[in-house]
Order: sequence, then C-alpha cells, then structure tokens
Amino acid sequence: MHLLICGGTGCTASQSLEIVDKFKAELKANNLEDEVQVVKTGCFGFCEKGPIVKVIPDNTFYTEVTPADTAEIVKEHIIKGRKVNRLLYLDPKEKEHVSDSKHMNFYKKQIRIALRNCGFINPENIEEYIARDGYAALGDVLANNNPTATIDIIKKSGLRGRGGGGFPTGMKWEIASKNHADQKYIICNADEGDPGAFMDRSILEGDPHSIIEAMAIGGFCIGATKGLVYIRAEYPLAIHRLQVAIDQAREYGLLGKDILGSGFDFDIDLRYGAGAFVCGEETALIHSMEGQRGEPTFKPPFPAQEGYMKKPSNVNNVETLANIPVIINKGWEWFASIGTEKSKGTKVFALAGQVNNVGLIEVPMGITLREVIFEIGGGIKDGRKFKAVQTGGPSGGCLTEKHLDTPIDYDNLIAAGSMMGSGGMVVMDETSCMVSITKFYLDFTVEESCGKCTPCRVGNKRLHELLDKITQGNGTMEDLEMLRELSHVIKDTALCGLGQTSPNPVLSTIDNFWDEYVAHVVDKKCPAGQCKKLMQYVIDPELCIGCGKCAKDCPVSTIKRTDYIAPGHKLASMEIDQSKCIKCGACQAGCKFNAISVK
Amino acid sequence: MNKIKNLSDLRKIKDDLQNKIKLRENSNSPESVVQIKVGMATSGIASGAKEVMSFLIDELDRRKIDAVVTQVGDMGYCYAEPTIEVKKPGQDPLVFGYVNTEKAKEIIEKYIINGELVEGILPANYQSID
Amino acid sequence: MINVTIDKKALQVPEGTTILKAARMAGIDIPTLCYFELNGMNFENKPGGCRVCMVEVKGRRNLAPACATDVTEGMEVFTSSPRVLKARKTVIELILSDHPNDCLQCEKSGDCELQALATRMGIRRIPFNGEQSTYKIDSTLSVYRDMDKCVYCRRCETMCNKFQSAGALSGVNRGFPSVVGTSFSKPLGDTSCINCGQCVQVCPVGALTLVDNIQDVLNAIADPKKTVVVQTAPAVRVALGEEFGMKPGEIVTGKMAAGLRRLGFDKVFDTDWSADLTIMEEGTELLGRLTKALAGDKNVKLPMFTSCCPAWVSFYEKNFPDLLEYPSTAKSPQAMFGAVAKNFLATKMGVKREDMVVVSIMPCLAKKSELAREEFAVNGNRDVDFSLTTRELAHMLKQCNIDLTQLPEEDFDNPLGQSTGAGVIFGATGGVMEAALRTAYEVHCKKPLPRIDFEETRGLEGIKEATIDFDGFPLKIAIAYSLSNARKLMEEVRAGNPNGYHFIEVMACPGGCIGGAGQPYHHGDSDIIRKRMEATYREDAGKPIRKSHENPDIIAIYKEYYGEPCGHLSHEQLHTHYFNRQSTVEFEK
Amino acid sequence: MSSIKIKKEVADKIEAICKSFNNDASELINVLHQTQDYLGYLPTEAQEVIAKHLNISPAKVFGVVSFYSFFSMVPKGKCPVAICLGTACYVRGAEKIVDAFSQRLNINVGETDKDGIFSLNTLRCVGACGLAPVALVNGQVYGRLVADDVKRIIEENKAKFGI
Repeated sequence: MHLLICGGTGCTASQSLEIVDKFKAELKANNLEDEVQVVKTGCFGFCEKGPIVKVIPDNTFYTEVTPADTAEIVKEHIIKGRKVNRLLYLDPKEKEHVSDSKHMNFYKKQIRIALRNCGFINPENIEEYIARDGYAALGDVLANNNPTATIDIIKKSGLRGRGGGGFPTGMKWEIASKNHADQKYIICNADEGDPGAFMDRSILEGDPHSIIEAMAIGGFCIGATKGLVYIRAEYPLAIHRLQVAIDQAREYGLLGKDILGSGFDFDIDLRYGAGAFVCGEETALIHSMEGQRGEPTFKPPFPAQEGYMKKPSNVNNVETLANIPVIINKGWEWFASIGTEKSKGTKVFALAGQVNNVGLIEVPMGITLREVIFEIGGGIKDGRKFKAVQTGGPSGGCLTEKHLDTPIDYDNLIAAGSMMGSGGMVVMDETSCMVSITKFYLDFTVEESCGKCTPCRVGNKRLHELLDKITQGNGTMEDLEMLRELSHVIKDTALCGLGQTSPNPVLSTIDNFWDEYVAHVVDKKCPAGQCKKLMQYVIDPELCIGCGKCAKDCPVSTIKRTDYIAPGHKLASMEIDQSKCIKCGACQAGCKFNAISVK
Repeated sequence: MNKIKNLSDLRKIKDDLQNKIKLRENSNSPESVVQIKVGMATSGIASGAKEVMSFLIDELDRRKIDAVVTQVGDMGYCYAEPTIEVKKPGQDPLVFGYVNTEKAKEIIEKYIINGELVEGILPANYQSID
Repeated sequence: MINVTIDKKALQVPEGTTILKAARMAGIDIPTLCYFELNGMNFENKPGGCRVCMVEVKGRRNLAPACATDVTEGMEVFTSSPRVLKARKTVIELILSDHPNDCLQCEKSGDCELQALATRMGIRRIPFNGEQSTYKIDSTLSVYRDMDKCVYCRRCETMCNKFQSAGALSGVNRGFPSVVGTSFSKPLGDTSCINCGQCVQVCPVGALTLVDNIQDVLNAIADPKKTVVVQTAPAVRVALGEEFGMKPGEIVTGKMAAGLRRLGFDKVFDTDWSADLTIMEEGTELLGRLTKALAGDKNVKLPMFTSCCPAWVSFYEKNFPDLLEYPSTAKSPQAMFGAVAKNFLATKMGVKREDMVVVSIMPCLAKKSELAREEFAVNGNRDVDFSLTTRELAHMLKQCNIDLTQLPEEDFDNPLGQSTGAGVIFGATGGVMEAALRTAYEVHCKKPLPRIDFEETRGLEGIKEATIDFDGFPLKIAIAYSLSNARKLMEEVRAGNPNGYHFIEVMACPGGCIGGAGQPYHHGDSDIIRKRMEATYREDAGKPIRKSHENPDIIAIYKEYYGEPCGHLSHEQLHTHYFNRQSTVEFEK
Repeated sequence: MSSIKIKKEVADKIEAICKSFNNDASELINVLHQTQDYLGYLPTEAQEVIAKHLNISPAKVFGVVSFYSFFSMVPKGKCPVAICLGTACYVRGAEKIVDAFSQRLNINVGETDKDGIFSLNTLRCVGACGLAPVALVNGQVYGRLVADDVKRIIEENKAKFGI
C-alpha cells in the first residue's frame, strides 16, 4: 500500500508534514512500515479541502486530514479495510461521500498533462520520475540527434506559451536555434508573480524533473548548453525541490557533460527573483538575471537575438516546459487532439475566490467557464449568486454571465476583453464591488510598475486615483469618461506588456458593470456594500429593542436614543448619526437582534 | 548511483524502477488491469482474509500480472468468507467464496491467466463494490 | 535601402534607420523628450520611456515609439493621425500632472524641452489631478537638483554612467516614486559625483540646473572697496554668441571683452594667457619626467596625465587613489590665473589680496567646485572667488541691458590678457596636448617645429592615439574625452601601461571644454559642438603667436617673478597636490 | 567621500559572499539575497561594501535594492507579520485582516512596533489560496482567517517571545 500525502505549500501550511510524520509513527507502531509506503508528493490541486491524503491502491481520497486523524486511518482503513467516512469528500449537491477522486466533480473534467506527476510521485526522488517515463523524451531526442525534427514536433503540437503571451513555443525555439553564437541560453521563467496564481510553483514543487528534462531538450534543440531558472525567492520549497532535482539529475548523468553518451553537455543554474512582477516580462527578467533593475527594454532586439549577457536566449514559462516531455513521448498528434483549433492541449488554472472548490485545476482548452466554475469549482460559495470571473491576473479582465459558455482559449478570452495570462481565475459573487476590485488590481499594477515609461508610471497612478475618488463617493461622470480614455491611451502607448494590459480591468468592468460605476458616481451608493465611504449602517427601529449595546460599542459615540418605541418594545430605539459614523461596523457586530444593517 | 550512460541504460533502469510505482499507475487506471477486492470486514479478517490478500499480492507480482488488489469492507456474503471479487479488464466482476491461499492460487492460474471458470463463484446479487 | 511611407510621403532609407530619423530625412519632425543623441560622440540615451514620439504604424496593434523602432520594408507610418495626437497630448499631460507648474520662476524657462513640447502641442489645461512627487532640494557648489521637476528621461543617468562612468546617479525606486537619485539619497556632494555637470547640460527640464552665482558677482562689482578682475576661458568666446542669436561657431572674443567692461569689471583678462602659463609648467614637468626616465630612473611616473579639467581631477581622486602621482601637478589655467592675480597682480596693482575679487567665466560647472579646493586659498581667501558659466555671463549681460551683438570689439587688459594660439585651443579636445607638443618639441629638440598644426590630436574621436617624433624619440601620446574613455586608459596604466604612453590628455566633456556643462544648451545637436571646435582652430590659426613659450607676457613674468618653469615659486603657486577621496571602510568596534 | 563604518565580522562575511560569486557584478541580486539572509536587511553600509567588491557604484546597488520589494533597508521585527493580498485572499476579505492587525499592533503596514517585536507587511500570494485569507506570522501560515482570530494569533506569538 502507498499513502500519498500532499506536500505542496498549501497543505504544508496546514500541517501536512506533521501528518507524514504521524503516519510513519503509527505504521511503525503497528509493524506496517514495510508494507505501507508513505510518500510526500506535490500538490493534488484540491487546496480547498487540504491537507489531502490518498490511499493506494484503492484510491481513497481523504480531505482536510489533521495529524490527529492518522491513527484512525491506520487502524480502520489500513488494518481493517474500512474507509473513514467522515474524512471523505462530501459532495455538496448529492450529499454523499465520494471516495475515489476520479468520481469527484472537481477532478472529472480535468486532464492532467502538465500536472501529471503532481500528487503522484515523490518529487524529491528521481527514480519515481524515471519510473514514469521520466527522461525518456530527452533520451529519444538525444538519440535521434535531430533538433530540427524535434522543434518540428513541438511546432506541430500547437503548444503555445503558458506564461500569458501564447506565442507558439516551437516557433520560439526555431528562431533561437537559427541565431548562431558561441553561447546560447535557455531560460525558465519561474518568477510567477500573478497574485492568486501558483501553477508554476506547484509544478516545481511537485514535478521538478519535468522542467529539468524539458530545459535539456530545449537546450539541445536551440543549441544552448546552459540553462537558467529565474525563480521567485518567495518560493523556498520550490527552490529546495528544484535544487534537489538538479543535484540528482547531475548524479545520474542527466545533466552535465556528455548526457546519455550523446556528446551533448547541459547544465542548469538558479537565479533568484526579488519581488518584481514586471520581471515576468522576458527582457526585464533578463536584466534582472544580469544583476540590473528589472526594467523592460524595447523589442527588437528580441531575447532570441540578444538576450542574457547579449547572447541568444530562449525564455519559456514553467507550465510550457512541463508539457514538452509528454509531447515527445506521446507524439504531437495526441497533444494536438486536445483543445481548440488554435489553442492545443490543456491549461492549468488557479481557481480562487468565491467558489466552493478553490484549487489548482488542469483542463482541456475549449472547456467553458461554466464547466470550470459550476462543475469543477462546485459553484458559488454559500449559495450566493455568480457575478464575474476575473481571468488573466491583474492584466486580465472581468467576464460575466454572458461569457460563461464561451470556450476558454487564448483567442476567445482576448475577444471577450480579458486574457489567458498565467492562469489566475478569480470568481466573484454579488458581494464583490467591481469598482473596488478594479482599484485593487490597479493598486497592484501601480505598485509593480517599473516606472520606466510615462503611461504606466503616471497614467496608471492617475487611473488608480480616479478609481479611489469614485469609491470615496467623489467621482463624476466626467471621471468615468476620463477613465475610459486614459485606459485606451495607456494600452496604446505603454512600453511593455505590463503597462499595455494594466487598464484591462478598468475597461472590462466599465463595459460590463457600467451601472455599478454610475451607482457610485451618481447615486453615491455601492451596490455590493463594499465601499466604506458609501455605506450606511442603519438601525431598524422596529427590530431595535433599545438595549443600548450599540451605543456602548460605538468608538465615536455617534449612536443616540430616539423617542420612538416600537410596538411590543419597552425602550425607545437607537439611531446612528450618519455624519459622524466612521463605518467601523462595531455596532452591527454586537447587535444580537439583527436590527442593524448596511445600506 | 552510477551515471546513466545511454538510452538503453535509461530504459533498463526504468523497467527496474517501474515496480516502485506500478501500484500507483495501476490504481490510477484500474480498468486496464485485473482488479481484485478482498472482503476485509472484521469477520473476513477472522477467517484469514489478510493472509489471502498478502498471498494474492505476492503471487501476482511474482507472475508479473498487472493487478490492483484492494481491501473492501463487508461484501455481504458472511457465510462464505473469505470472499474476493475479481474483475478482468472488459469483463463483469466475479465473486469467489471460501477463498484460502490454495483457492487463490487456483483462481490466478485458471481464471485470471487462462480464463477458465473455477468453482466457488457466488451469485452476483449486487453490482460492484466501492 | 528600405522603402517606407511616412505621412503619405514615400522615401528610401538605409536599413537600420529608426522611424524618427527617417521622418527627419523626410522633413517631418516628430517630437521627442527622453531621446537624446550626440551624433558621432558615443552618446545615446534611448530608453524609449517618455512615449512622446509615438507614431501609428499600419497593421500594428499599438502605437510605436519612433525613436526606437526601425523602419521595415513597406512600412506605412502616420505621425499625426488623430490617434497619435490624442496619445501624444495625453502623455504630455500625464508628464505635466507630475510636474510643478512654476515655469515663470524656473531657471530653465525658455530653454525647457518640456515647456516647448507643451507649447507646441497646445496644452491648455492638465485634466489629471493627483499626487505629485516631492523631493528635497540638493546642491553641490556646481549642480542644483530639484527632482520635483524630473521627468525620468534618464539622460542624466546615462551621461553619468555611460559617458563619464562616474556612477553618482542611478534610477532608484520603481513605479510612480521612480526618480534618478544618488546612492541612499545622499546629497550629491557626498557621492562619487565629479561635478562635471553634464547631467545639467542634458537635462531637458529644470530638474538639474547650475548653481547661479550672478548675484555674488554683481555684489562684488557694486562694492567700491573691491577690485574685480575677470578671466575668460578659451571655450567661452566660441559659444557665447549663441545666447544672443548668433550662429554656432561665431567668435565673439572682442565683443565679450567689451561686454565685461560694460558690466563693470575693473580688469578684463584672459584665461588663455594662463593656459600658456600652464603649458610652460606642464610641458617642463613632462620633459623633466621624460629626461629622468630616459636616464633610467624607475621611480618616475609615466605616462603623465594633464590636470586642467577639474572634473577629471575629481574623478581620479575618487576612483584611482593609487595613481595620484601620474597626473601633472600643474594647476588648471583657472587656478593658475587666480594664483597669479592674487599674488603677482595684486602686488603690482597695489591692491590688498582681500580686496581683489577674481571672477572667472568658464564653459564649465566643475570649475565652481574647483575654486573651493582648500589648497587654492590663502588664509581662507580664495585665489578665484567666483566662477560663472557662459550661460550665466549671457544672463548677466541681458540683465544689465547689454546686447552682445551691438558691442564693439575690444582688447583684453594687460599683462594677463595677451595669449597665443596654443592657449586658444585649450578649449577643444586634444588642444592642451597640441599646445604642449608645440612647446615641448621646441624646448626639447631646440629647433623650430616643422609644422605647427598637429592633425593627429584633432577631431571628435573619443580616444586618439599617436606617436610624435621628438627628434628621434618616439613620444607616445593619447587623448581622451569622456571619463569612461579616460577610465579605460587609467585601467591600462594600472595594468602596467602596455602601450607605453608618455603623455595623456583627458577632458571630461564631449569634445572638450567647448562641450562643457556651462555652455549654451546644445540640446543634443552635436553639430553645434563641431562648429565651436572649428571656430577654436580658426582663432588659433589667426593668432600672430601660436606657441606658449613665445608669449612675451609669459616670458616677462618668468623673468620678473617666477624665475623659471617648475621653479621654487611656481611650485608654491602654480602647482598642487592630490588627495585620496575614495570612500574607505572603517571597522566599528 | 565619506568613510563607511561597519563591523569587521559583517564586512568579512560580505566579502566572502561576494567572493563566492567571483565578485561578478551580474550576480548582484544573489549577493544581496545572501547578505539579507545574513543581516536580516540591507543597511547602507552593507550595500557600499558590496559595491566595492563587485566594482560597481553604490548608486547602482541602491538602484537595484530599491527596485525589488523583497529587499528591505529597514530591520524587520523579531516576529514579522505578513498578510497575503493576493487576489484570492483579497476577495475573501484580506483587507479586514490587515486592518485588524494594524489596529491591534498599533502600527501601519511597513512599520515595526516600538519594541521591535512585530512588524507588519503585506505580500502577494503565498500560494495557499485554498486557505484564503492567509497570514504569515513568524514563518507560520495562519489560514481561513477572520478578524476575530487576530487577537488570538498575536497573543499566541507574544507568548512565544515571552511577552
């Protein structure tokens, strides 16, 4: 038997490492340590219900396991063969326990290619990777010794960059391969900075060898003997696992000189990011790797012509690379059979926000937003109403009800006013204020702008200030017009992708939620009740029994007694002086009679 | 660990290592391999199901037959315990009663390998067990 | 050649031409702000950051920066479509929304590129209200920084790092708070800044300006107790006219002397005269070192570097403290003039040292800092009291209702007014070298030069090298302007001087002093610098005496006062020493 | 220019770090990471010493340090509090958690309390989106937070520091 325990960052944060230790101890106590293997794997994706423990061979999927549950799992399941029902996933609709993850809605529609090994193998053990066909693709590519043919396979597969741009990967390799130089570089962009997206980290934590293998294949194809991984310093676990994997690969001769007797030399070094979202842009990334400020530069020259240390360089994102070995192993036809006409294969999304099943999912291109949100995501939390879904991270746009049946691919998302981005997907319900959300994204862009070009440095700042003005209740209709016009100019004039896409949230929310903006500006109301300045706490005199607790709780003494006594009450009701209210919510929180509401 | 010197070296190592992970591979796509479920409720354990299960795992492994052996709770045939359910790819499952190690060997040799029927099949009064 | 259509005008341009340059060839002037180039002088600032030069390219999703986009075959460009104009205006409005609205009081008013852009684009109001950047005012003796006005074009940063390799400035912070700043936002004076002032020369707006000393000088002139004498540097006379609408390269030596007299200076002298004196001292020092070296003295430091440029002096004091014995110990012509004026001249005129005020008119900002070197003063009384730039002199003349163009030509006063062609060419890169060669050759070889003009020392190449035949001795020389070029030569010297140089001239500014930071703004038009250079050599060619050692007033002062070059008194007054000004690590307990 | 005052052991350690990267200026960011690991932050003296060893200007080092949010020029508290403001946490109410910490600790974001114990910061996505909203307190992840949890968390950590 195998016990697979999620060792991804999410589950680790909820004590999954202690669960590993506890299991080992329990098994030892029962003399089962030889029969049952405890494996710490990468992320299963179903982070909402972590920590996850999976029992093999019967595929039992335990959720929200605590260290205290380990004894019961060992005693009941492992020894007696009885599943611990209370730890099984409870289908919210059917109200039934689901034991096998394959039968869970969360997993049913997923196809795991990039995440194939996440939650399946021990990422710190190269042998488990090799056992799953690991390095076989590299072996084949080296044995065939035909880079052009390999590039051709990638081209035909239709794989496009998963970092956001969607540039065809094979074409990128081809360009880099054709530029001649004494030294070239293949660079893995692992500086995942999109707030709310963590697919790259999950892959690095769960399947680091696939990245090493893909980089070696890419290196061979473009003629680079050196690989560099630019990785976020905020990802200590991913850095550790990747370093372990690199060391193992060297030990097995899969990195280094004369790999698999082919005469091909290749090795990989790590470079750390230092907290700059703009470094996801490839020229900025390269400057950062050179020890400079991570400011983008105008292209051309493209990195394929003049990249790291002025040498031809090819930059690929983690998820893109994770697809490469499978495409080689299974053939381009297989890969190209998945997805839509122009977007092949799968895409990993970090599903987050107000959905029931938050987590990391991998779905075929062409799946609809409805399937993702309502089937995989299990619908909106607490039975509230779906309002919008934001894709593409801070540079993306908000899509609404009318887009739910649009098949997801690069081109459809752009046509709908959003983008694929690195795969963040944040679901919002009726309690989300779209103006505030837009301000939140601009807040991010303003903070992450490198400052080099005027439209991004000053323009986004001004957009943010306008949005702030609107959420404060000081906006005018002219401001809305200015938001729109300035957004268009920024898109048209900014230097890099960050600036060119930063107004997307503004434009897409103005288009889709115009009425909500108008409500803020004209009626001075926030329909979602999120904008503090536009909120009013109101005491219902019919419900208020006049106990006066709210007046005591109020930090600014703005609640006074009225002279109205509601029928059936003994004391006069209370009233809030709106001019003095600081909207802290203390009164509402303390009222036992639900007499205070937000208007 | 010695360095892997060439592709055939790599393939050999892969074959050697595959067993480490086969259990997970097979349980991931059980429909493509022989699935055996052993009734392991308290009564089953008392009647020797545990030994049967260990025997099945070892024997199938020795004969290099891709199979998933899992334990399940009570199958509802308390009278005939230990019971096992065997499902070959593409076929309906069969349930065998009074299985001891000897019987288990027979089931492997006759039914699983050669497709011959073996005595002790119980009436299929349920679908499959989960 | 590439076919391109710009605003429906078809033209052919060489491959690799940017849209900006192609448009200029077609007579279309696309406005720019951050873009800055000194054609042929190894300086280009092309961050593509301001986004003012955006143009529409048919088939392209977004607008393209004309400065950074190369034309491609069949490209169709629109430089003033409604989309372009809207974007360009908005970008300028955005820049202005983070810029103080104080044009009327701004030093740069009238010379400001942002002001010109706003005027040209007809900006009448700034629709954006919001936070404005605020920074502390900072100033050295030369450079005044008001970064509230910075538009983040990065020209200064490029100048400081690429051109000078001084490393005082860098882009700091990111996003809206981005600004060009010093290390840890320290005052510029506490950094590796060498006060060359080139950041000021290239700043498109009023963020970096000079420290204005006009009022100090007006006060001195108005003080009846003071005798105020003025000296004017060689490069001033070939540039001052530009401030009065004259063509670049017009020589205004006589008008300038007249103007200075109108301003009320008691004596109007010439730094060219002290340039001749410098040659006597520096040339003698060089010959001395060479003689010793040829005699087998291993302790002699060669090559000798010139030391006229105070930015360069500051540079090696801050960066090459191990090589302080290499530069000549001769003071700069400004400082020599001051020393002569406050010692020899004051006595001769019967004026007390404290009652004499020496003012210099310089093309330079570093000179404002140089005059404050402690060793250039006696009991706290400086040899040179104030240094004004060419631009300040122009302002001062205008303030005092003097139109340079209307003035007659007048001569300098004597005895510190007569100069040779050798003194004149100090203003251009290679000039000090050429002047020194003219004298050193004749002194060393004891025979007249076969030709006075050394073509090998002239021109705008960043580093020039030559071997001069000194009567059988091959004198190896090098000339550099831009301190990053000088750095290369210093690194060579540090590595053992593999090229065997004997004498190296260094000037910090583009083309030498004619491209100095105190000169009229050239706004990136390097032709202006070329014209000033031509004028310099024209003035030299027209001089009756062209070798420093033949200057009668120089001969006289040695006879009368200093005795001989590099003698005891000249060592005391005309030579100096250098200090290690590199930051050092000190261990705390 | 002024002199740089620094403890000898610190200077030696920085020298060793620079040397381990062959004093290669292109390794500046790695050097800064290791120096910050060692000192907890990047004081100006440390940056000046790094500039010397890598043969680049201190202005350039400062330009890089001030560009990246991971680098800090002020010492953090002994018990750093960082609240995730990634989108997933934001839409699940992370701002309220920030406010609660700020009120309870009586410091603003980016500040350290007067005893040097708690410092408050925000960060972008720690990847525990399933636990949103999330706070990292002294390296430990606290998930599924509501404002009422904040008091408990602070007390819990105060206890760890014996306060």
